[in-house]
Amino acid sequence: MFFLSAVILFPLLGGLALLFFPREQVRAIRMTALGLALIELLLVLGLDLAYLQNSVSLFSSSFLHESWRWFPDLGINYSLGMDGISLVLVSLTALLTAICIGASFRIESKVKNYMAFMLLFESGMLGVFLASNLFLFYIFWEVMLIPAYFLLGTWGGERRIYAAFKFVIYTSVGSFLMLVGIIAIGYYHQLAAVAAGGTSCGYTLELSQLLNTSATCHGVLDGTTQLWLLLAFAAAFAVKVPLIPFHSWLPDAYSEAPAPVTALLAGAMSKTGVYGFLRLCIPLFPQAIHTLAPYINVLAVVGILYCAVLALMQTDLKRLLGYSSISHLGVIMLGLFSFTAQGMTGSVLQMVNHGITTAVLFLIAGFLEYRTGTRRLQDYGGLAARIPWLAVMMFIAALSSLGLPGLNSFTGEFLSLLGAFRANVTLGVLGTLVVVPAAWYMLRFFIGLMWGVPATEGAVSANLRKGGIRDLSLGELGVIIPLIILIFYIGVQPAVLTGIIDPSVANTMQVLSSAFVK
Amino acid sequence: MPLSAYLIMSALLFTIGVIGVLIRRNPLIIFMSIELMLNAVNLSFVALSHFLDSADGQMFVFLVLTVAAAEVVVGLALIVSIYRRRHNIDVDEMNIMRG
Amino acid sequence: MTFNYSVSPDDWLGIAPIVVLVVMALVVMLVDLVLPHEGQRSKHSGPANFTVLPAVTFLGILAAMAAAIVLFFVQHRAAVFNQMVGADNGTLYADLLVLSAGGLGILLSPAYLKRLRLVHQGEYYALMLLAMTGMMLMASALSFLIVFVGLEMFSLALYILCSFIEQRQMSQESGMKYFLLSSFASAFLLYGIALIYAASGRTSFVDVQQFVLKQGGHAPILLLVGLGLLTVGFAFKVSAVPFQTWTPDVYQGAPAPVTAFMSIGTKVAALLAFVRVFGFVLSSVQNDWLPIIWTLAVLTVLAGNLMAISQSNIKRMLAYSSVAHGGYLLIGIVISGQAQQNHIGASAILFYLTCYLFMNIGAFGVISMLERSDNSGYDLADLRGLWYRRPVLAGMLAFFLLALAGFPPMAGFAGKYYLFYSALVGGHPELLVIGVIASVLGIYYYLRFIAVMFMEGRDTPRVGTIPTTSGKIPTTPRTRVSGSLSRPLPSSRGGTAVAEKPATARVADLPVPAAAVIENENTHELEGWSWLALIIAGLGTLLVGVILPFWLPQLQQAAQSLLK
Amino acid sequence: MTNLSLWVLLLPLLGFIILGLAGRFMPRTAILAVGWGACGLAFLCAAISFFSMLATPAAQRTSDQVVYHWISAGTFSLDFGLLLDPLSMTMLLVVTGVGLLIHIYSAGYMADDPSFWRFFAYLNFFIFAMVMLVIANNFLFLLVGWGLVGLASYLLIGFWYQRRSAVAAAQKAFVINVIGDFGLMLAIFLIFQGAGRLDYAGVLTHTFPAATATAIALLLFVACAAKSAQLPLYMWLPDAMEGPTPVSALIHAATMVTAGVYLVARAYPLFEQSPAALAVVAGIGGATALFAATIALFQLDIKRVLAYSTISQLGYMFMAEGVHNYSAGIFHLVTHAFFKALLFLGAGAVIHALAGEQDMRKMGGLWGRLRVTGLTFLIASLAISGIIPFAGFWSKDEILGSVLAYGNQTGNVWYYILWAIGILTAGMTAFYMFRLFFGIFAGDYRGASVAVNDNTNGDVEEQEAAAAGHHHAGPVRYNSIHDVAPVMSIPLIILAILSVIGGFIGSMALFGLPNWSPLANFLPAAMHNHAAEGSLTLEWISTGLSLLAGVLGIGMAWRLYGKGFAFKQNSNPLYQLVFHKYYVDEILNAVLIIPVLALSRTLSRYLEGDVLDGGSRGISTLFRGTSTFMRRVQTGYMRNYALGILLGVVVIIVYYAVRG
Repeated sequence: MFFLSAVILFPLLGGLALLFFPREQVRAIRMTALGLALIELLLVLGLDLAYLQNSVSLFSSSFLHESWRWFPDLGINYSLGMDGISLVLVSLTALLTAICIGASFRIESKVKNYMAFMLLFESGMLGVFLASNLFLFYIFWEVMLIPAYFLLGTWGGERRIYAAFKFVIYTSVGSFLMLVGIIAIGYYHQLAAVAAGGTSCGYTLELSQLLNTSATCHGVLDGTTQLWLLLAFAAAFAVKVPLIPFHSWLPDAYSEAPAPVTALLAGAMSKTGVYGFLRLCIPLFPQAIHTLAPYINVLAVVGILYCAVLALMQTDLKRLLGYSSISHLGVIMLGLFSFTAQGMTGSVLQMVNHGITTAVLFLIAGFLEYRTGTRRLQDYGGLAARIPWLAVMMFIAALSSLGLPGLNSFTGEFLSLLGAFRANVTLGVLGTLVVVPAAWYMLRFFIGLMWGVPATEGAVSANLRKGGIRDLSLGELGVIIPLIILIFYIGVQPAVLTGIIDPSVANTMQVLSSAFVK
Repeated sequence: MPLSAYLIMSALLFTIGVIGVLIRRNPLIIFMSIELMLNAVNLSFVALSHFLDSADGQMFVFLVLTVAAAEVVVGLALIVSIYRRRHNIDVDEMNIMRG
Repeated sequence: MTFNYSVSPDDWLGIAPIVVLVVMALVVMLVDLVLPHEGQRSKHSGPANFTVLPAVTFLGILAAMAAAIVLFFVQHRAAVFNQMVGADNGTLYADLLVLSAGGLGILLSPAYLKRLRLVHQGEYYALMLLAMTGMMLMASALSFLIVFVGLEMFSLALYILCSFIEQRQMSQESGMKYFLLSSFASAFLLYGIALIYAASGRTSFVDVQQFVLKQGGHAPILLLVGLGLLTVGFAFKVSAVPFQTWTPDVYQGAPAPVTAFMSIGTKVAALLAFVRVFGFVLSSVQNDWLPIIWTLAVLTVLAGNLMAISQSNIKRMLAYSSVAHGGYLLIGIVISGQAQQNHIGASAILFYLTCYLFMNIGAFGVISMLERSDNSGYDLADLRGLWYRRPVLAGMLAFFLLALAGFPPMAGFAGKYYLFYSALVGGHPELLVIGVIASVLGIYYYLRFIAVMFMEGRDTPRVGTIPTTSGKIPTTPRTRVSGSLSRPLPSSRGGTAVAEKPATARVADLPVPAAAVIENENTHELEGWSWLALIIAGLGTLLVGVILPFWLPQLQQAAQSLLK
Repeated sequence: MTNLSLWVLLLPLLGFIILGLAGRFMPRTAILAVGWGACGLAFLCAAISFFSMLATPAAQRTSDQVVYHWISAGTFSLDFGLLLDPLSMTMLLVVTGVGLLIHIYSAGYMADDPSFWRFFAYLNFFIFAMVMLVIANNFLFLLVGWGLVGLASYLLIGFWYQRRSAVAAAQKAFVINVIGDFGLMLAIFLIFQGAGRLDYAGVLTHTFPAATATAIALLLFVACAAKSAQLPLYMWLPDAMEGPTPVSALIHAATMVTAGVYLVARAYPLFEQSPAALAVVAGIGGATALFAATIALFQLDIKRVLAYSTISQLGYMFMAEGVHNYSAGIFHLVTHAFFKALLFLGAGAVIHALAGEQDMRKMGGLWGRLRVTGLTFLIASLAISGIIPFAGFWSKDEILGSVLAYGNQTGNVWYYILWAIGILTAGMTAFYMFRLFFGIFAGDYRGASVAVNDNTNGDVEEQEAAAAGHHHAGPVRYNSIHDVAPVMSIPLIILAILSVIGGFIGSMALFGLPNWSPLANFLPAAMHNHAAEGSLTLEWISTGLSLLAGVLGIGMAWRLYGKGFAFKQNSNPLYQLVFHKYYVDEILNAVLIIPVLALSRTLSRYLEGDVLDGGSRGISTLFRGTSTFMRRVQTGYMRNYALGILLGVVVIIVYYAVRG
């Protein structure tokens, strides 16, 4: 009965407990944090098993569904639920958090708070993926923001404060608009339900009721209302994903945050935006989403190509990866808004893949920055001979990122683009075109760092002269290897994930089509 | 005299009080102007009480008088305290805090 | 002219909390006399006063709270003293709010008073209790008479409390400004009452309501002008724009615990009267007053948030933020005028006040622990890297600021949520949108202070801990005080992004942290009180935010009783 | 049989994994054991499968085996399966067979390289990828193989990753190949949209609407053009010569670049549905054949000559497929694999012997020192020049014959022109091959004495190369040149034998043996019975002319270079144009690369920096400015405050007065 709550609250409570450690026990704090994250990962694995044992849908009352009355008058309940889509994203989050905490052992200042914030961040994201009440969803949505703000602003690079501010303001504008939408949707749903004859229908924020899955109180919003509400919701998600032109916070945030945090931001947090579109926008506003989808698709395609082109000439490691991340998220959005089974399944699959791949890339960028103290591409070069293992890991991740067939990203990207192509040939073709610049900039990135001859001046050569740059340590390998294994495994055996995702996507599509028929 | 005469008188007094507050720089005078405003209202109350045949207005007057007395105490104490510290009680000098 | 006056025990029961407070105020003054005094001049309080007096005061508040809580369960009349004083659940709820604010303010006081070497302990605590009495009286008023009495009662107490630090010019200036402007505004209020009296011939709310109901939805001009002047009086206390001007100056100059207390208490008192008058007495003519209140609310929300952006002094920033929060509360008034939905607006106000109480007092509480005797120590530059010096305090402040900014799951979000919900249900979706947009501005300035505390000065050494062990501190108290007083006023006004002063300059300026440390040392044994207050405020902020839902039904009923 | 085919796939992968993870710590013999073993066993498995396939009746030779379920999404469901039919069998034999020989050869060629293990790991990986490409039973895994061979090619071109030119070439190769992947992906999308499935069995029997079929076929051909270096996507292949020579032999001559030919043959039912697309295939093939041959005429780098020759020969293959004679294309693929691999390995032997020298101007007279190499190189040159009875003659003859017959059948003059191009190209091929042969082996050794103004390799690159410990260690004295070790010469000899006899698996109809055509009979009949059947006379005309062209080309080369190669500057603009490869790289750079990069820089600076970031800053400045302005109201003067209050009062009262 408390399984989902346990999954969400464990990191939170663990993080709070961590605050009571003596400040000097840095090692103990780190190990405890890692231990907590690993236990959480085990919990989530348990959840995976439980789900696979008895496949449930979002609102089916099973032990993977919780609902506690909180304030029924305002439609506020503590409701958690899950389906395959949530499951894979929860698993991704738990995995990445554990990995990123493991990768954060180099953080020296305020270790305790850092770890606590990481765990709190995890709680927030898990909550977003599991909440099935809009109020609760919003709470977790914001709970996610605060630790990200602190992690970015406190432990980040030189321009961290500017980056953190920009991040928070952009996100807040979006999420406050979503708050308007949330408050309003319950009200308008109530009005619609009352108009439809349900005199005793109250204000509700329960997702199951808003989706009219319950027996009573069916309220179908009219097109205009849907559109306005959708825009309010979409504002929050579009910033989080981000869709261009709402992405301006991302390059700053990603490049300034400490690498493990960036990995988590890019790997897991950006997925909450897409998840919001998938879980809320599409089923709640089926008509309006059809109106809006073409625009979103165009934004996605423009973003895909625009950011790919931008990534070509970036001089900052993490900025380059940031733009590449936006570009890839465009593919995810394109797949999602194709409203085809392939596109949507591919989109969810690609969320997982993108999470894994981006995390590896950012972590490796962090390892390099730690070794050399610079993020400028020009300073690097010819490192493959010095740090072969790091080069190999980075190469694998780069290949995955550019969508090499046989690795994980290819599976999701292929399905997404297939769906997009089926929905709209032009957009599909333009979206698919991204593979060319993607290959170009990723190879430029890899080659610029690892191949060629070492730069003769700059921080890297100084480090090389001073005592060399070390290859991956065992700890770093331990952090990276699980993700690398997943890169291969998902590439070879994506059915493991699609088998989970596909039925849930089918449910969403059913909601979409049935509502549209009405 | 009709009620309106009292009320107009009261309004005039009140306005004089307001202007006094606005244009004087000495807190004592400002304070006196405020007292004038209060008493202008008192005039209205008394007149109204009489013409409406209601005791409420008179009760008000008593209370306002009491309050005004209390305000005098507090206000003078404040002014004295400020004078002790600055040897100057000009309200236009009191703008350390602004913005 | 007939005049009936009869008092029964029931009447006294109805105002039991007020009675308790008044008695306790007298007791406190008596105890102050009895307690031993130090030195030649009797006004110097002895050490015992620092604990005994607040303890007595706090006990008094607890007793009043107990009385209020008991009244919830004991059968009593909803309106006592000839329908002049309300004793309904809504009023009791407001009483509890005032008492909580006062109680937290009292808890914050001992350490502060000791640090600032304020000696008039008995007066301070007695005045706090009397201010609370006035606030409760105004909140429970069912007649314009009581409104005025209550208002003047707490105002008088607050004038003195604001200027309580006699050696500090800012404090005196604060008291003076408050005194003059507040008296000025009360004169308008009084005149408004007189005009309403002139129009309706009544001063009791019920009677005036009856009169207004007969007007057929459109009030006579005399009443309207009276209404306008009344609005001014209330708006002044709520610090609505353009009547907010006094707020930042008074909040900045007043002692931090007083600021903490008055920022809530005044609002509770004024808003309760406000909502009673507008949501209840005048709701049938809401078309007349709605545009004014609507404009006030929108102006206040926008201007309050906007003006807070460029503040570099956290006390002033919080003052402007409290202006903005006052604006949110005015949204509640707008809604309360809506027929059928009055109780929603009123309950939104009550709930918002509850939320605001804990987080605002928490924030001012932290400041009260940072404030130095020359009224500095809370500037952007002083807060720089606070997390690295006093992590818990910085964490608390960040927590309260985040709550004020409206981040869930803290109280600020719950309050805003319910308020905005009410705005929508009450037929004012535009207020929902405006309020939300203004909140984004709020995020900007709250987070700016957090950024300064947490994200700047990462590399500065922990100055706070070094001087305590080094023993380089001057020893006589006199030099300490004057030493910190002679420090030039912080002038980092017009700050751009975040604190623009380089960290090194601040660190090199050693006397400042040293002074801060001494003050901390002196008051160490009393800081427990402050910490207790902060913990209560923190827990309150969190719990109110999380348990919002369980509470609201009762609150709505209470709000309904408020308007009956 | 099918289990064995899985092993053909898995053994090289296993070899790659072992070498990749542990190769660094393994002795050379162990590396060779794994590397050779993986490829050899794969070849063995392929050979056994081949013989067991021969033993089964022709109708049952196709085996389609599902290995596992790969993915499912809605109606899209795909299994990974192995398709073993005569076509993939032929490819498997070529890939693993030639691959094995090159593995063996590489042991000698790469003996001195510090990254010996890495090389074999990559080679094994390539074999795995290529086997995946040819053995997959659906288009998606074809794409997987397609991408992975591209990766292998990238890794092997950039094997000496410290050389800037190698790195650039690798990147170029990969990116252009990705353009091909792009085409293939789109083709797959269209196929799925039309057929609802991706496995060959389903797709190739499905009839698409004409427009869709054309689109699919053309998109597939985009992929083919990129992978097989056809116009306009050929630019990467000459640059790919930066890789070690065995790599050029294996990937960029014998196997990977022929993937396009394989794909067209594999998807021939789709191409059959679209005559237009086939015409494009033939046209591009012919154009590429001629175009590349002209460039090859004047190249100085021996590997680049071979590279352009490869492009040209691939053009022939597409020409054959363009006239429906898929099996002729495959036939030329096989024979080309033999003699072109041989040519590259021979060139590699020369380069090895000369310590990394690739410039023809610094060679000459090596016949005396490199007897085995010279002899095998001569055989290969004769084979590629189409001299009877070497392998190239038979396959090229069949192609030209089909083109002429097709032209005759359709009466379309373009096919006659195509045929003429083929004949012309054959002559040019013979010319440049023997120019190359004479340049290397005839005349006097020019290496130690001549200081040639080198315009292909700059000094900087040589320094970089020195850092890599390989490539061009300086001129070698003639007397110290030795022929290669047996480990390298044995593969040469085997390939030479194959180049001699390899042609006999083709059709002998010309010589009165109408039933002798082992390869064509082995491949499905549908792959060549769409081809036009020309009369024997036509065949003879074509054969005679192509033979004549070949002999003429050799004769011209003998006249010009028989006494040794001498480089002369020539200011003829046409010569300059061809010599500089039609300036294609420069044009591409100026038209595409530089503008895109400039666009990126501009967008990054102005749109990202000024507009978006600047906009955010601007809004924040705006609010701060407003705030600062509004603060001025707060003067600190009590009387101003009172005035403010009064103003509020007046406004409210006026409002009520006006309203009331």
